[in-house]
Amino acid sequence: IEVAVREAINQGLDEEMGRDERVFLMGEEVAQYQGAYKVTKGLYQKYGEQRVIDTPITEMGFTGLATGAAYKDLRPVVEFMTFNFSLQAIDQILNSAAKQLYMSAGDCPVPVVFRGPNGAASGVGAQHSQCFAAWYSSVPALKVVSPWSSEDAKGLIKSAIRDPNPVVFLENELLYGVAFPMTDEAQGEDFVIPIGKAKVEQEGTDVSIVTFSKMVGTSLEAAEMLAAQGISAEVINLRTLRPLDYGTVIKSVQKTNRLVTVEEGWPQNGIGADISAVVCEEAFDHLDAPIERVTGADVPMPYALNLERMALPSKEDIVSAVLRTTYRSK
Amino acid sequence: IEVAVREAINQGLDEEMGRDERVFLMGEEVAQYQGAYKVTKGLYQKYGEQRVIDTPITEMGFTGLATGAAYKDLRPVVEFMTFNFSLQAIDQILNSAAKQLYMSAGDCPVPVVFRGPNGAASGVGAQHSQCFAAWYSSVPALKVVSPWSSEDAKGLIKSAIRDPNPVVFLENELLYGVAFPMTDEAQGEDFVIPIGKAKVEQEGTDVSIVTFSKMVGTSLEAAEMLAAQGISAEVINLRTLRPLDYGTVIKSVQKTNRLVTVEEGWPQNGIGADISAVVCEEAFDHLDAPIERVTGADVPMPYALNLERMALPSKEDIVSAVLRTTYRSK
Amino acid sequence: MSTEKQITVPFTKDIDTHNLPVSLPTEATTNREELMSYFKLMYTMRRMEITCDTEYKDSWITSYRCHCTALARGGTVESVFAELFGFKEGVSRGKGGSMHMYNKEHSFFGGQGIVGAQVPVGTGLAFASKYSAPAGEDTPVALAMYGDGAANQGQIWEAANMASLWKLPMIYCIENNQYGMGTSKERSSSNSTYYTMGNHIPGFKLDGMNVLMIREGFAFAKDWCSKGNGPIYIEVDTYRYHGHSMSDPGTTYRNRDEIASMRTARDPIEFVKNLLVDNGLAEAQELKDIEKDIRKEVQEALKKAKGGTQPPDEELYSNIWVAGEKYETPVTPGYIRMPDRSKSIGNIMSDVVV
Amino acid sequence: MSTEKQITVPFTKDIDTHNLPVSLPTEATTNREELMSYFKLMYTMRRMEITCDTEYKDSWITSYRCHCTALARGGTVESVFAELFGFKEGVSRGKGGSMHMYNKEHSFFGGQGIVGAQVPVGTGLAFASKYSAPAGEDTPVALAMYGDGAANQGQIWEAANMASLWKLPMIYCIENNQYGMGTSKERSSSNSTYYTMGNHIPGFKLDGMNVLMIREGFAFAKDWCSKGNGPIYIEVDTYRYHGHSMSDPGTTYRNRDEIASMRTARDPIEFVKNLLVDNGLAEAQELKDIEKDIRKEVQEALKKAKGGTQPPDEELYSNIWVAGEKYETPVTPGYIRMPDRSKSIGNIMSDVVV
Ligand SMILES: Cc1ncc(C[n+]2csc(CCOP(=O)(O)OP(=O)(O)O)c2C)c(N)n1
Ligand SMILES: Cc1ncc(C[n+]2csc(CCOP(=O)(O)OP(=O)(O)O)c2C)c(N)n1
Ligand SMILES: [Mg+2]
Ligand SMILES: [Mg+2]
Repeated sequence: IEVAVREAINQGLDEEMGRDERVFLMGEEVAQYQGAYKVTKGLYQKYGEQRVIDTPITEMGFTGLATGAAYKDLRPVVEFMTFNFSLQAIDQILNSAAKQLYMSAGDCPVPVVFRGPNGAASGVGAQHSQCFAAWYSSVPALKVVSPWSSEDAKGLIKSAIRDPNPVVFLENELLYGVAFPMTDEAQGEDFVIPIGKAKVEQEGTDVSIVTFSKMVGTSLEAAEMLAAQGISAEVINLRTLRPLDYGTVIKSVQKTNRLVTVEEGWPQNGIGADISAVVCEEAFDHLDAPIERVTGADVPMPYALNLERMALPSKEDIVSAVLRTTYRSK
Repeated sequence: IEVAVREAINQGLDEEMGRDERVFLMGEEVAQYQGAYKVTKGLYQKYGEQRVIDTPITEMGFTGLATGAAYKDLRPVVEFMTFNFSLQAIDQILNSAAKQLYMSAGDCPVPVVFRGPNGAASGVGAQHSQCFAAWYSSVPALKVVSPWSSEDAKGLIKSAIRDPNPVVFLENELLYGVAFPMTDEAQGEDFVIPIGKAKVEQEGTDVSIVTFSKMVGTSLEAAEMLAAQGISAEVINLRTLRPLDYGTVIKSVQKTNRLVTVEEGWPQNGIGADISAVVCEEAFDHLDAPIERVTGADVPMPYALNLERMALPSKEDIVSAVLRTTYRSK
Repeated sequence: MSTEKQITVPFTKDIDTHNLPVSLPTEATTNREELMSYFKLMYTMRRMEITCDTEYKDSWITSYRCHCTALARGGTVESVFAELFGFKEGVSRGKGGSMHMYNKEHSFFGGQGIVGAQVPVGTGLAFASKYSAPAGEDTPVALAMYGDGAANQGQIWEAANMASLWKLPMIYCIENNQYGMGTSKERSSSNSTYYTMGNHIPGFKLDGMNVLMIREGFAFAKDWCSKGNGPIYIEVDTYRYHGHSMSDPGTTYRNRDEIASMRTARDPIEFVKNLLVDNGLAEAQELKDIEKDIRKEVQEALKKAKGGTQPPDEELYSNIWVAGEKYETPVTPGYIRMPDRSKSIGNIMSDVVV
Repeated sequence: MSTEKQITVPFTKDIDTHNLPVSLPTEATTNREELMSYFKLMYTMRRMEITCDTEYKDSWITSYRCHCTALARGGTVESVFAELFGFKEGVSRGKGGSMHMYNKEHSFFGGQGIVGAQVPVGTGLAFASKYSAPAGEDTPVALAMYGDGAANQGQIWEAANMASLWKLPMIYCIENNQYGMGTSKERSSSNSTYYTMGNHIPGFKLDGMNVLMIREGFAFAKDWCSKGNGPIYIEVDTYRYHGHSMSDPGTTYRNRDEIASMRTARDPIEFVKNLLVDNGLAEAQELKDIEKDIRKEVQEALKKAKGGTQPPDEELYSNIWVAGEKYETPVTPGYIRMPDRSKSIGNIMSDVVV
């Protein structure tokens, strides 16, 4: 059967709320309005206003509040209507949530999940299209997860809620409505996906394409175009950005000897830069060609649809990077 | 003559305030207290309370306020007591300052400078030691500057203030008291250093060490140790992190064929990762060995001095990275 | 004011005030010419929530609800539509979008998509007004508009505190349309008497459906602020007929009766029409004809806007920075990386100094 | 209370209140035993600004001024000193430092170095208290302490709004010591009557130099909040004798006379000593002896703390994450990169699942 990512997250939230009384949801419009993107649909009706809580539009305040509730052993799940608005609250995420366990020498864990759509949606302009994957995943004491498919989404949101550490969970608005096949197992209550493991979505021998979130789909499409040209691409879905599963990436490069990274965020100090640097350090002798990065354009996001399209990676961009690294073109 | 970095910045601020009535300073304790680190010493006495303004401890509010003043053609210079506190205001820096010119299609420039000490000081713990170089320099419409010496500091703060774009100016608390020689020219009112150009602090032939801020000094010390072992290191002081002068770095690598990056910030998605990735893309065939990165440890900053020392790069760390990349050791 | 027949319109309810030692107008005087111009502009905007006769040297900033302000501040209906379509004929040449319209020449600074963020920024406009005002003269004021949902943002208090400490000529205008997205003001705001939210800062509340009360109230506030009395809070009581955004039917969190009763009892355009007709300043038919004309004009503007063109590729990488002291020439950084690195703009080896 | 001789101490000035429909105590009853314990604790803390007899199930959070709270909440003088020295015997084993002391077992949650940030977090402690409280029972309260400088932070208002909407058992306690770092309250706070800053939220102001008034005031607040009345603001009027931090002489922005007059007229320890002596509950010499003893104890704690040891290297990379459902075992991520990559912990190729 097929399940949309929206419903997969909803299922995961529902199951974990049923499993653990300490889990509660808060955020703007998560209750009566059912979520700006309907991810929390039905949960207010099922769990009531004690556990599904509409907040005022005050990100800094409610992020701090959720963090404090986690200090006292509750398991808050905070929805940011989009991660752009987490910028108002990012001091609380870093300084009150992430660093607390370390500063207290282990005395005070902070089991909180921050979730919501991240990165570019469509036609919403510069302030509503930023990707925060690179920023959050640079912070030592956070865990950062970014699912692609419905199985990813369900298995990882459940792991995130059970994790006793602060987890940033980066969803993608344009994937909410996309339906993916879901196994029986994945539909069960016991289905979880471990944080910290990448998934090889498609095996291949000529080049490794390493990516996450919506770009996994785009990369798989690119791989199909490449297959038609006789190039076998291995596509790796990172799933977790911290701790990042460098081992799986390096093993793949040791096999294919060529690497292309793909992300929607800005290039400078991005996820691709990091992977490129680590692979260069750890598997330099296995590289038969320069690593190629495909990234969002190094500009604020424009509103006009034609410009927005130019600013984001397309499957053609991925194909041409692969062709360069496999020497089929300059 | 020798001038401390603190005085160099102070001179630059003083000269630009004298030159342009639109320039004003604001921040916590910049006026009557003379600055938490005395960088603004004497300016309140000289320019009065209209132009040197003590703010309440409300970073989000006064950062927004300064940004609005810049919309209307003033030239605010905002001091963050340390850049750690800019986290409360980072939404305003990105969404109201950086993106405004682009969203308004050129109608509304934002000539504002955000300055203050960045990164680790000494014995202040996790919340007061974060390096923001990688975060800010990932943002397209900002300029990001990080001086090392007194000449850097003076020439670049003057350029930052004259620049009609939002500039993030990352100082270092531990450098404030360090005295550097300053030429007569650098002491003059017309001395400016262009934003966007790196400086080769020391020429060399065997390896390129690319770094910025306090680590320039540490790298030069490492270079001295290396010289004693017969290794000639070229040390590049980036000075500007956006737009980053990749050209100078690449040219150096084309000559030395080996690269080590050095920074105090966290490794994942750091400045070194970016430089490594770009060099790998642009000068792969010139590399005779894997690029090495020396970075801050991937942990929140501990308080204890012995642990803090372990968490930050030392000259020995740089030397051993250079030795590895020049094959003198594993 | 024109020499035409003047009418005096008493306000049916006094203006509620907070911490104000003076009394506010209880009536307004107007005439056909004024009312007709309000009617035309309001009908054109239709969704307009507030208007006031500040001058262009006064600064405005608002939230993502910026279409009408863009219109009032030098824009055209066509350029607003074109921006929505992402066309180069748009107010922001298609680069800003629905939430980001500007007109610096007319002191209109946007267009903020981040709830609350325009309020400290707007306070900075007031700061700049005061900084640059010749001593002894009235200071141009700045106006920041925000919603009842936004009103709880802490940065508003941070800004208001500075405005009060430094006596900035600042009007904080809360457009209270009773709901955030789907959250009613009672559920988001422990104090929903918004004009008192400045604590010790004075404030008052206006009926947003009465354009004359709005005019008098803002005239008072402008005078108060520009004379050095510091900031003021104005709550404007209004309503939103439609859903919050295109995906919101607007009926899950409130009922249709509420909306219908607002339309009949408190419609701001009906109010002006009634004034004109009841005072014998216009014929009902005349107004109907004008409505028809405006509907046609708007339709034509829409049609024209639809015929616009997408911005050229260069717009993707212009206006990232401005050069040197000359604001006029938007420049491109020396090198801009594109998704496909081989299509990047400029040369990475080139001198990047700008 | 003990059966010893009770004395009744009237407050020389009534407690100022804001939006409170009830009246607050005008005097306190106490005895030798209580006063002696206050005296000893206060003298030990010396820089203590506030004390109150909340129980351990009530939660505390404060700013970087956390040394005394750490002491009151289960810490020892020695462990506080050891933390300052960055030794493993410290409250946070040398990893937190001066600003970061905690004691979760005693419901003390730090130790915040970021001005204002502890206030929403503290409100979350109150949220958790209420979430977990058995229906019908009094709810344990949470207390967040912050300074007069911090009081202007917008996030405090954001938190208080939610506390008021959701009737959280929350005490907002402003330690008004008249200055931020060097900025006096009049220059930082347009409303420096801090106990009114919750707007519609009730509040009152206590003399921070009078430990009995503090006791009565907090007892009232605790009762008020735990009974479901929502949050309350308490302003505690106090003073800081020393500079703000070690680098501040503390005399550039205020004068020595101000400090001296505070010491003589309003010293909180002198107040308790006088009560004891004037009421015949203790001899002056007895108190002098106790002071001498405490000075000696503190000196000894200092000496002992100085003999501590630096934390072992492993502390650098422990406590980054906790594992699974069992909080007790701090774990290390599979791989931690060190400045010299070759010295990194773990293996980059290993399974990083934790
Ligand atoms: C910081 C932030 N959080 C959330 C949003 C998403 N959002 C956009 S409008 C809105 C509701 C605003 O309500 P109100 O202030 O009453 O304005 P109205 O739309 O009613 O005019 C929300 C939650 C945002 N843009 N910015
Ligand atoms: C967000 C933030 N901004 C600035 C600082 C630096 N700082 C530390 S303490 C302080 C003054 C605080 O004054 P107040 O709240 O009155 O507390 P007091 O020290 O007087 O108890 C400042 C500005 C900080 N720690 N956090
Ligand atoms: Mg509203
Ligand atoms: Mg204080």
